Amino acid sequence: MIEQIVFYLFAFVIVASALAVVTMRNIFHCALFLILCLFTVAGIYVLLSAEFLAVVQVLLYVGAVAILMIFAIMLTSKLAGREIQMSNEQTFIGTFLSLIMVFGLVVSFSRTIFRLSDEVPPSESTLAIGRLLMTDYVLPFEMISVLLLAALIGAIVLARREGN
Amino acid sequence: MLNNTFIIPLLPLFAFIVIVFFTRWKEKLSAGISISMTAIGWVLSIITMIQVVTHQGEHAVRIEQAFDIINFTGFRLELGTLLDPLTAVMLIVVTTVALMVQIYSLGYMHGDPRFSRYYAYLSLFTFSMLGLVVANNFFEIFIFWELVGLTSYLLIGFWFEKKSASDAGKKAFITTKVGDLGFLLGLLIMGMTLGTFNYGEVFGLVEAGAISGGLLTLMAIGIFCGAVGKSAQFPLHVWLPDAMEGPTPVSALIHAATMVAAGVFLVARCMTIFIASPEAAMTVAWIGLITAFMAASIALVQNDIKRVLAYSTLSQLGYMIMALGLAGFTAGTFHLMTHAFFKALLFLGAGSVIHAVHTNNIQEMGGLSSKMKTTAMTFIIASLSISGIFPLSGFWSKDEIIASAHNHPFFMVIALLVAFMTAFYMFRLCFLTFFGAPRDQEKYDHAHESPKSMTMPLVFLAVLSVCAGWVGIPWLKHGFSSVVYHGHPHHVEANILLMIISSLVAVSGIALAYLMYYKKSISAEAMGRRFQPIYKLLYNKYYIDEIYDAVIIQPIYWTARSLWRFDAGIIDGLVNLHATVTIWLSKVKYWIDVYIVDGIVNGLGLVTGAASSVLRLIQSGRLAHYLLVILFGLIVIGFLASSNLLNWAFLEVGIH
Amino acid sequence: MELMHYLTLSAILFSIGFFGILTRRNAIAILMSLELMFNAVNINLVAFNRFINPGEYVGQIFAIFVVVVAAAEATVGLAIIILIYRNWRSIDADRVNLLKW
Amino acid sequence: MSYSYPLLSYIVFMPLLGLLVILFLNKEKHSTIRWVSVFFSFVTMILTLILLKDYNWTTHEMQFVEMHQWIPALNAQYFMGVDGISVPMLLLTSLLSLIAIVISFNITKRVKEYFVFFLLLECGMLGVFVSLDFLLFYFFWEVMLVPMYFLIGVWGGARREYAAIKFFLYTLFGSIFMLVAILVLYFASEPHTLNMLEMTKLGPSFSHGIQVFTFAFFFIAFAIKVPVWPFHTWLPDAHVEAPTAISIILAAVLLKMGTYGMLRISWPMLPEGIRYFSVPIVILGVIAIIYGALVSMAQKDLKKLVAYSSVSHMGYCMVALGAYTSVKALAGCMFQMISHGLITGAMFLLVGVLYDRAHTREIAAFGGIGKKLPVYTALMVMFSMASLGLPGMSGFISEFMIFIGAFPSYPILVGISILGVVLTAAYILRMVQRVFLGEFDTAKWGGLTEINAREVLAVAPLGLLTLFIGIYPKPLNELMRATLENIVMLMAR
Repeated sequence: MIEQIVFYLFAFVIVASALAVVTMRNIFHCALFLILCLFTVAGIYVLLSAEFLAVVQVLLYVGAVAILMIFAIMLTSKLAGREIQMSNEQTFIGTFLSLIMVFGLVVSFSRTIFRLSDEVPPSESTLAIGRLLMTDYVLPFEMISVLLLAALIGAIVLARREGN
Repeated sequence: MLNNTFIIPLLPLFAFIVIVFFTRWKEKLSAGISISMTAIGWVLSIITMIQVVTHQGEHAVRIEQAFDIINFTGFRLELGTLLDPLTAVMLIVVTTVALMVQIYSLGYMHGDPRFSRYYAYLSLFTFSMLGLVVANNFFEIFIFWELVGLTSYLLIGFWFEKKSASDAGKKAFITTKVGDLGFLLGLLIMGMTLGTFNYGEVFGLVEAGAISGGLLTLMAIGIFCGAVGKSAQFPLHVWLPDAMEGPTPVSALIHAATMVAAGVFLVARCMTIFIASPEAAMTVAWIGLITAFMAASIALVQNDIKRVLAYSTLSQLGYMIMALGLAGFTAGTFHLMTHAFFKALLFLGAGSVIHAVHTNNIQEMGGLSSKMKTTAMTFIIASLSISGIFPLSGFWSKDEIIASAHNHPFFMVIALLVAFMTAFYMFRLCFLTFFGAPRDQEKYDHAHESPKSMTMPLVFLAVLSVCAGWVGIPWLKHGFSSVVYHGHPHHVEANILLMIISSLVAVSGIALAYLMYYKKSISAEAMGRRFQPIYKLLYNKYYIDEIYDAVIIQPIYWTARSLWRFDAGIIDGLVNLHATVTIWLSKVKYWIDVYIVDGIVNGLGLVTGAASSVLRLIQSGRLAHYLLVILFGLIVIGFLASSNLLNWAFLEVGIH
Repeated sequence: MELMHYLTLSAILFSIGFFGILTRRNAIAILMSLELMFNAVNINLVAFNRFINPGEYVGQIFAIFVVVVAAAEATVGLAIIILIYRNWRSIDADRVNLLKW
Repeated sequence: MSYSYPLLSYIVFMPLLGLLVILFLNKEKHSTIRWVSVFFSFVTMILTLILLKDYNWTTHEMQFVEMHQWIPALNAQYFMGVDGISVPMLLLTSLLSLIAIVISFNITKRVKEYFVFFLLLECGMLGVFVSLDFLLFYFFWEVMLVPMYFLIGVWGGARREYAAIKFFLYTLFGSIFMLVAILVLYFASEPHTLNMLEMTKLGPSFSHGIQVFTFAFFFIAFAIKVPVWPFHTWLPDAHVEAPTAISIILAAVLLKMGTYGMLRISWPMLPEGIRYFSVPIVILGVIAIIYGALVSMAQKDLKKLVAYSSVSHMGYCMVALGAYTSVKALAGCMFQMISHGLITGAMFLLVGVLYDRAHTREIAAFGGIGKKLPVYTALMVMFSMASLGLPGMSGFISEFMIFIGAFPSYPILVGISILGVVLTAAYILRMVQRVFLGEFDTAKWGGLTEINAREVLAVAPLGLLTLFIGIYPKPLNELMRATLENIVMLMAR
């Protein structure tokens, strides 16, 4: 029961803050709502007994990506409340199509029969995930790290000012 | 020493390496190293000789050592040493002359900018020559055979700024190489038929008749070709007179005493083969005779002191070769030894003269005996020796050679004639150089006796020129012939009559020279005019150089140039023609492509272009538009899928 | 809690993200929307993992990968945005129409 | 027989590793790039020395074998191994590559690309000598061509593009014949195989027609590489236009691939073919010897002279290969391949040294250089003498072995080819005389500088090996002996 309440609470916060992200006019506020949304998604992970992922979510998304965004905002817009036009002329059709998409997705989900399992998730997931990452998934894991390196170098190369 | 013969050649090699890599900046030290190494070799050679002579036993000494360098089933090449009396004699000859020449060169080459290099070359030569002498198989002797050729090339062209010197070096190398072709061919026949190069095995097989008839003759003549090239026998003699462009001590060492005698040595080594093949032996004798006569006749009229000596060398080598061809093994090797000493002395004396007057032309000398006493004395001793005057060493050896022709009257007559000519031209040389009035006063005034380092070797060699022959006096019980022999030791019978005849011939030759060039009672010019054609023929050395140039060298150059044009024009032309044709073909295809194939394609392209200029309006370039269309498409597909209008299997995954 | 709830939540979040991409002009905002969509996908993955095969963690591991890829994508994306800003003095995505033929 | 670690792969791909490292270097850092290249080719050489150390000299079996499936559909394998004829070639290749890299230090144009191509070339060359699978062999054979094309075409002399295209197309033309021959053998064998050793076993079972046909095709491919007269005209152009280091590699290694291919593939595999063609091959060899020597004599350009001397010298190899029944001749052929690699490599190196200083190669422009550059002259004269087959140098051993081996089979032809020795002496001595001897023109060449330490260091190993093999050829002889005796046996089937 508690779980359900918590879920709905979280779901509400997620949806509301997500809507705020895509509709607010001040980009800086958008970023703050994004952080809130990501935080709550971490809560959802806890509900799904994926504690490790929750921590990763907080560290990586909230801690890194969101901060990055804020930096980018500060570097690009002249901040201090100067408002630029945030939305384009597609608002109406976009809303319409998004709703159809939600509808379509939910319908197709509900029409699908999943092979649910009654197993209770093991309580200690972090250890198992760590082990799997180092054994079965070591190759993707390494590739991911190479990807990160590449992204890092790419970002530096792109953002570096020529000539100094 | 008998078991360590290999040390003797290695000593000068060591000197060569040390000079080239370490001491070439220090001239005196380089010379010192070179001389001391040769001196050690000389001492060791003498010790070896003593041991060989005092050796007790039924057969002569014969010690062989070797190791493999190539080894396949049934085929080996090896390097090694063979010590027998012949080797021992040659060791003595080579080291003695080399030592004298090296000491002499201290004075002669003094102040030359490439002094150290000169000694390095001399050491390398000494090494090669000693290696040639101690070799125990034909492959090895061939190696050293070529190496002495190389050092000869380097030393003839030592003053390479002079075009004539570098030309002479090249000529020497290539001419001897032609002879070596024959040698190589002989070796190939040997390898094919006998399968070995080892002296002992080869001679054993030859005696056993493993090879016979034409092949044997061919092999023998092939080997002899090597000797012809190296010993400058007719028709490959042309390089030796030119080789006099080298420093005079070099001429003494290489082109008089040792290297040119290598051919004689080789023939002596292969005595068994030549005995087995009488045809080859006869060829050898004839070649020797022709050379002896031809060279002596040319020497009569030459004016360059070194060239006279060079032709004299040719003639004497012809003598030795002839003796060997007539199976006079002991005679040939004996003369080789004595000749080495007195001819080296003659050259060194000539060098001393040239050193004093700075010219080679005997017509510009004269009366030098008063200024250069030692040189003149030793030179005359050597001349007497080569002329065959009793009791100098040349007398004994020349006598044996003439004696070896006792079965062939024609050979004997010509040999005596050559002896006459030898005496004549040697004393023509002596009289023109040392006696009479100076013909070039200025040069005469500057003339002076050479330094001690040059005269000492002269004296030493003069002693040898007198005494070396005494070991071969026929009345001796244990003379030369009882040590150096082929087959069984045979005691040379003293032929008193022959001795008297040859002495008379020699004396008459000297007397004629005396009359013509000292007393001038017979005018040389008048003689020259009277026999004008012969004189010209001799003076121009029978025109052999000119004939070779016209018949061999120019045609080769011509062939080379035309082949080069053929190569660049025809063969390469064909390749390029192929390329050109391909390019031309592709141009044709290009035309077809452009106007026919492409015409159709372009037509299609035009239509497409027109259509796309309309359709391109859709492209707004704005991401949002594109995404909208994507989403729209996605949704349509989703609906189609869910309404089963499309039955795509991948959408069914997970549905059961 | 049922799987369906989570799926619905993720569907909504995904659509919101997509809506953002469609309508926003600010490039940074577009990136933010993209992050929302990633999160929707992750919720989906983790939920399937939880309810279909809880013992295997496949979903969680891929979610981790997605997070990392998203981080990488954000880094590069932001770098590009800064570059664009430098060149155009603007990050209005609608003005960047180089794709136009 | 296999080895605890894949040494051959290490050897072949070590230059490739160096290539990768260089790719990451800044293209302005010339000296770093040079030294990295030196390092990797040096390591390659050390690895080949390790190979030599662990090589078993007593057997003809393949050693250090590596075999993996490569393209199962074709039954192609990643199959490498070495025997007594590939080990010397590997050593030669790795040594000459190192020397060529050292001598390339004076390249200043597009340094990075140069060394990248060079290392790729080295990888290809090494690969050819270890491959035991036709496809792999063909692959490496072609891999080599591309860098060679660029190396000649970009860094070459005045007519470099012509030379590069000529080389490329000519060799490619030959390769196509090889490919056809490989395919014929592939489809003739049952089960289809690309394994050279299997094919060698199967070889004699093919019909006479197939053997003769494929032999001829292989021969064209290899003959172009050697090059056998009359396929030789790419060689003077390529050698002359190529930069010094590439001339060295061309002469020392690439030409040997032709003869290596013959010894590895066509000879033992197709005994009927060699029996059928042996006389024409010897005739071609004799023509090459005499003709190459005569044409050399007419050359005015120093490098072209050396290039044509290569034609002449490789002619000896063909004479030897024609005398297939004699292990002496084949040993002579191997000796000649190695000694020609050492000697001609050094000759090109030295000509390049002179060209760097004088900016001309015209023989007539020089004279009396020996006075100004004694050390250079000594080296050049030494290698000239080696080239004309002076005893005590490796060239003599090889020529002697070839003559002694081939003479019993072809007395007249070998007799003619011996004339080549004199002609060689003639043109070499003419060159030496006109360049180094004679009057020295101080006004014109007073500024020439002596060969420097780096160049001496590069040429020294070649000189030492030439002398060593010339004086004591036994180690090399023992190294190849078992294999060559086996090849002769295979051909007698």
